Amino acid sequence: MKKVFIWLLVISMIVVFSLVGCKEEAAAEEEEEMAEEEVAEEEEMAEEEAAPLDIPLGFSYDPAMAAAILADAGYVDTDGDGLVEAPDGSKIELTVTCPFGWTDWMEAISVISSSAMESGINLVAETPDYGAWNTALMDGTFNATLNNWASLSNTPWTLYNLLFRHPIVDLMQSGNFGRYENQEIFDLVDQLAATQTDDIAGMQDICGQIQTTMLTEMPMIPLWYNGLWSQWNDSVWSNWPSSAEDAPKSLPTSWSGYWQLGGLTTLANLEPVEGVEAGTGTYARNETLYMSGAAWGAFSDLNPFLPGTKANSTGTIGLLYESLFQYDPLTNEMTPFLAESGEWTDDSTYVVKIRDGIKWTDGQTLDANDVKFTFELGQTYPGGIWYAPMWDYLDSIDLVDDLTLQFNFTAPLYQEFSNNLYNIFIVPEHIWASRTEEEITAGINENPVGSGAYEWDAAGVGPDRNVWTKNNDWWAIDALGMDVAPNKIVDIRFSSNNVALGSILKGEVDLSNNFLPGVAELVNKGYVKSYFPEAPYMLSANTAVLFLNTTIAPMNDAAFRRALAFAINTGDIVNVAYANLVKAADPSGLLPSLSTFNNY
Amino acid sequence: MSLQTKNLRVYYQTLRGDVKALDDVTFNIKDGEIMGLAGESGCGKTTLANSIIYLTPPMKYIDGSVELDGEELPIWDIDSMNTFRYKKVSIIPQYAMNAMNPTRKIGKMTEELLVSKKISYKKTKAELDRRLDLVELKNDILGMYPIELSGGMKQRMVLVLSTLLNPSLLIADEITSALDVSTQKAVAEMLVEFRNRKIVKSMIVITHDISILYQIADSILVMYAGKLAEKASTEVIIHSPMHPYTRLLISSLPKVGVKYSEKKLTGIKGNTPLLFNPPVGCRFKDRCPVAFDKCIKEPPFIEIEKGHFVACWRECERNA
Amino acid sequence: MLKLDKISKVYSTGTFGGKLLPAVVDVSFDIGEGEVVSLIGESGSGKSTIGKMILRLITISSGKIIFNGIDISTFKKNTLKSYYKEVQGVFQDPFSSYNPIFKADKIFTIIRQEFFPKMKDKEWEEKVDSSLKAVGLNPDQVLNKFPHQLSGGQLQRFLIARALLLDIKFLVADEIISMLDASTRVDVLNLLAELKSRGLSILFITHDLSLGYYISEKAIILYRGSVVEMGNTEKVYSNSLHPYTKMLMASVPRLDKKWEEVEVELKAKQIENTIGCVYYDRCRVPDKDAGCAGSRPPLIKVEQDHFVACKHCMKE
Amino acid sequence: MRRYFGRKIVVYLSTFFLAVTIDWAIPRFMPGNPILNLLTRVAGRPETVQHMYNYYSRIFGLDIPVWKQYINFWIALFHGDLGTSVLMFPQKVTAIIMRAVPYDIFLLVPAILLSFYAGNKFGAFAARTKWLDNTVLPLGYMLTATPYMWLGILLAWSLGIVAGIFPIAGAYGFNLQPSLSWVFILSLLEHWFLPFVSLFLVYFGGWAIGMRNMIIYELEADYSHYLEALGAPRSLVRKYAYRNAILPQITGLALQLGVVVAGALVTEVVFSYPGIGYWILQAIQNQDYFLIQGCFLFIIIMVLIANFIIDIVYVIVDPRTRLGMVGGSA
Repeated sequence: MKKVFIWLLVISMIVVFSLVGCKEEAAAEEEEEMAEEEVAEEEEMAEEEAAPLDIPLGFSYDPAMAAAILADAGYVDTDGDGLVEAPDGSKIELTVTCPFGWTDWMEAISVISSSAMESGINLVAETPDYGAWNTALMDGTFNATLNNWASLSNTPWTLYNLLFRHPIVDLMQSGNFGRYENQEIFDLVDQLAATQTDDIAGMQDICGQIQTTMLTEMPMIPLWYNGLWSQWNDSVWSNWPSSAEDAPKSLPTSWSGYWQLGGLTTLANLEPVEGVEAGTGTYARNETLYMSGAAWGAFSDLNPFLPGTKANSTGTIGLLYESLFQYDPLTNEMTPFLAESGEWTDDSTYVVKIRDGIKWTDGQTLDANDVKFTFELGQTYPGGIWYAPMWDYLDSIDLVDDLTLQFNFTAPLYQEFSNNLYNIFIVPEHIWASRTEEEITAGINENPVGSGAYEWDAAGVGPDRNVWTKNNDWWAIDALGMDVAPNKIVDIRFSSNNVALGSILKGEVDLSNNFLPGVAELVNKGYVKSYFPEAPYMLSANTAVLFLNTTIAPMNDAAFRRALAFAINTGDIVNVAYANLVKAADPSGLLPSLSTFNNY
Repeated sequence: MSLQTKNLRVYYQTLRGDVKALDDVTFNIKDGEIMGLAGESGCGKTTLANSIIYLTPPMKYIDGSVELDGEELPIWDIDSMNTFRYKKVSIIPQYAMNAMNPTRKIGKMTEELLVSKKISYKKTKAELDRRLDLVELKNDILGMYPIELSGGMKQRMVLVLSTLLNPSLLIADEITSALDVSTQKAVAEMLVEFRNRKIVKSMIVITHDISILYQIADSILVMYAGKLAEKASTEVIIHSPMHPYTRLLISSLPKVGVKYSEKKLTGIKGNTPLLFNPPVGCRFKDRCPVAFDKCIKEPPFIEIEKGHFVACWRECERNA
Repeated sequence: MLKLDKISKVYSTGTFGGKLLPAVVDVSFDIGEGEVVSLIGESGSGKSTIGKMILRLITISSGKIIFNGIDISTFKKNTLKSYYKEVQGVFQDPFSSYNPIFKADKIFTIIRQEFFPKMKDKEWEEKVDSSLKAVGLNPDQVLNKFPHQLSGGQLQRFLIARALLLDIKFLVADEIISMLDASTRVDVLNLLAELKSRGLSILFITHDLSLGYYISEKAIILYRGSVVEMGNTEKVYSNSLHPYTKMLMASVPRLDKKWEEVEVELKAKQIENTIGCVYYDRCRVPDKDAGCAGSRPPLIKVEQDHFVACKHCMKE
Repeated sequence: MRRYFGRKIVVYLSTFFLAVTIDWAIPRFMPGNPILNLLTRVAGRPETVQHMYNYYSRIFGLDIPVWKQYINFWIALFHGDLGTSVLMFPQKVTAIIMRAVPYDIFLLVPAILLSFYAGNKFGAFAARTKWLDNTVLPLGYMLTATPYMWLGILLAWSLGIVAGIFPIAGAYGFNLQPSLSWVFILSLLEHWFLPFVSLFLVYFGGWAIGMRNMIIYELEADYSHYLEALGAPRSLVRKYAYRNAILPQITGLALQLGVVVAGALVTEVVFSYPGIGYWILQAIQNQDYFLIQGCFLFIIIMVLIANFIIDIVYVIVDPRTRLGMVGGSA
């Protein structure tokens, strides 16, 4: 009996609980029905007053959310082909592009395409030739395309200036390819540019506003960070820096001219391995650093004023010519280099003091005149010098004394100026002053005279290599105690990453900034060393952004763009397309080094 | 007796079996004789010519012998024949127009040919010039390439070249058929001239054009289907042939002055037999207007009158 | 029925056609119904070129060819087809007319497809058989064979048989029997003669004078593209006037008489005289003069049906 | 003879004119814009970009009507100026080509000549050696059918990576400066070897097969039979046959020259050998009008010159052409 009672009790309790559950579900259903009715009613009355869908600002891969946004905005599949049509019933046919042959990007856009398709967005991957792609990018004839041109920077302004570059012109050539037009955000970017770089709170505030608008409007979608890889073989050179150890901390990279970002410190810290023989080659093996991955194309010039990244990748910038400041992406700090100090004496005056005793390789002294000359080239030749726009807000440069300059601004864009402080490379006035505009903006600059740690070795240059010889009179040896160890640097351009890999494994190459396939395996087995001992084995150096052409339907609709952001499977891009050698980007697009300004 | 062939048998090897192109051929050529060799295409004329000088596969020596100036020619042995070729027996081939290396100057080629036969070109040069003169060629022809020559000139040059070593026997295979009448006449007459000057001792002139033979040959040998039909002096063959085939052949030739409307000529009925499996007995019997039961047996090639050989039972009987 | 009116053919040679090579110069003659005309000349005399122009295998540089009153150059697709139904050619080298990978009968099949698409198989076979027999071939022996399995003579007769399949009115026979054996030559000649008696006109192109005499009413002697003598066959043969014709006649190997001791001037390789008499360089007429070298003598009528292009050879 | 060559030269000049015109036109019809490529990533303000665009268009001479560009192109060409490379900006195209050409010559001339010589000799030899004909000839067919790329990769992989005997990229060691020292020359040869072998093998197969077939044909020719009938020794008959068979091979060489050069281009890409081929690939990838143009112009000139040389050689060795050109026999 007792048993029967207990059973009855249990059963009745189950019944009661299940009834309660039903009731709750029913209530929910009722609510939903009511909500739908309400929506219907409200839609009848006034569309804009529809109950707002709760979309998180910090987007992530969420197909359900994508579907909800699409449905909410009227993008529904009316013909049953699994793809949504625009609210007006027209078919949606969009393409996402990247240049043919960029294999990692080709895989990435195929992930983008397939995940968008899953969410019902007809987005087809296409891979035109580089030239066609580049032209479409600049003249705005693309639908959606990848771009990652913003480089490592000390300020968030650099990225946002790229994303929201304005005004919109026919040729959008270095940013805002999607032609997103929003005066409010343009103003914010201008405001950010005019904010002092030490006004962190102010910058955070503006960045927050920019990010809110950006994530609500979603004119472009930050997807992942590409990296600076640095791997080495320590059979000839030792004492490489590593993120895992406390000191020395500097990124051993040469890539795209980032010698200034840590490469030089690395060179100064290197120590030759005992017992390595000089060998029979022209360059003594035990005094030479062989490196690859700085650049792909052949060496062509030594001119720091040429458009594009040519001079960066040759070593012209960093090894030969130097800037006033150095920027360290590991610490996000700017340190004086050619400059001894630099400070804003008031809102529109900046005073720089140049180090004493810096000599050009021809024996002449590097002084304030050279700096003034270099900056003023932008004023003299506004057509061909990339930093000419600075003179829109720079009024004049006064020489205080031989080593001191005063920059007099009208309405300074502090952020841009701070970028320029480590991106403008000082050239000797006594050599360049006599050159014509064309020689400066389109000349090779043979037999260069620089101030840097190395001199160009004209005899060693070949189509697949560039050779640098140590400058024993380099000023930083005394001034900063930076005595670079290798007597020679042979900068090799391999035709493929695989060849680079083979060479570093054999010890023919000491330092490689190439993307090495299977690097995880190689590092784990100890075949190569990496600055970052674990995935993604790189410093996030730029953001791959999916630009959406906001001038064409349906991508002129913010809701559609947001839906797309939720539809893209970033995880697959990182895991599948890149085998975990990249990192998913933060929704703000800012690099991890600028996470201070990240609100979402 | 310059040339003597006895029971010569040479077959062609083909996938379908042996073609009895030359069957039991026995004849003589006297010193200084120009023997015309006539017959329809496929009768074995060219096979006979090649057998005597250049017997190569798919031709196959079966049996019989060939004697030249009393010496037996090892015709079955390509290599040992080399000592006889050119020096003792020579040929102006059917393809004389293309016989010279197109990329060598004629003189150079002649020199190389002579040197390869271990004969001094320098010593021969004077004679060569004389011969060229004989055939009305200027000796600067030696500095020319074959393509620079007209057909008749090539023909004459090959005539000179082939006879340069004064061969005992010259075989001239259809050398006039591709020439214009005027050149034909000149070349034919040159052949006779060569014999007359004893440059060559005797000659076999192969042609399907009997009227040419009538002009230049001393005797004519008529072949039919791989066998000899009749041999006699030219006059006899043309004016009083005995073998029915010869008769039909000659009467079928159109002559200037004969018009269809006035005198219709007739050809020989039927076709030449295929030689894979030649007819038993007289090979001509199926086409012969006078064939009779005896023709089922093979007629012997016998001398009916002095110097007149015929292979025909009718003639045998008549003369018996 | 066919009239050639001053036809000429000029070939341009060299990379840019910088050089002009006259192959036929102002040739005029006509051929009536059921008439056989022999066109006699050495190699390079232009006789085949004339045949090809009649068959429209090559274009005419100047002049006209009139067939039954119509300029043949005006024929287009359909009219051309009916022209070919009446006018056919057979050529010297039989081998080049065949594709070695197809059976020889293929040439008949093409005719059937082109001209008799509706004929029944049986009827067609009979037609082929009879035309093969007409050219002296045994259908059982020659049908279903590849070209290499047939002799040159057989292939040549095959081609004539093909022409006979059509109801032709005009045949261009270009050296068709020079590759045939003597015994079969006369059969083919007789065949042509028979066809002629049935009303077929034939342009008989040959270098063999005896053959020309045998079947033709009219003979045309061609030298370097020009007619040097033409007319009634007997007149041309028995009363040859032009030195070239005379030389040819003397060179013909005959069975009834031996060659005379005539000095044969071998054909010149390089032609020096290009404006005067075509035969000037080879001519041995004692009174040849500057006039002969300076201008081309016209064809002059010397008697009824007999024309000569030589002012020194007029009948005495 | 003079007329023949006069006419030939006219043909060559017009071919040159046409080829160069096409060469000029094709990159211009490629989608894309080289100036935009050059200005990629310039961190200027949008409003200044048009300015820079115009500036560099002017520097490259692309700011004028196309017909004027075309005329300027020819004018510059006659001054030996092929313009400035975009990819290698601001280097002159001629300078780039002049640096690359020695490598091409170093690679191509021995590969072509040696393969031509060896292939023909071998083909002639194989034609009369039954076992060779049956074994090595199929190999020859395989070789000619092999894509240059494939053979190159195979060689690089087997001898370069697996066996590690030969370097697989570059023209000389990375530890060397060009100099007249044994170390450098050895390194040069070491780097040259694999690209050379991969070209040599493919060409070799082609010539061997061609020669084998030609010589069989020539040995069956009438003049060969005539010589044999006159009892000439085999050596003479073969000598003649070889001499005549080589003629179509020379024509083949002339016809194939373009293909041969294309093969070298592929090989250079595979082995990162810094000849013209390497630059063409780079130039096309970067849409460098001027470099593409210059490289192809160079190839056009080389192919035409080589053809002309072959023409002359042919005229010297084959009397038939020599007579054909004076309007020879009927």
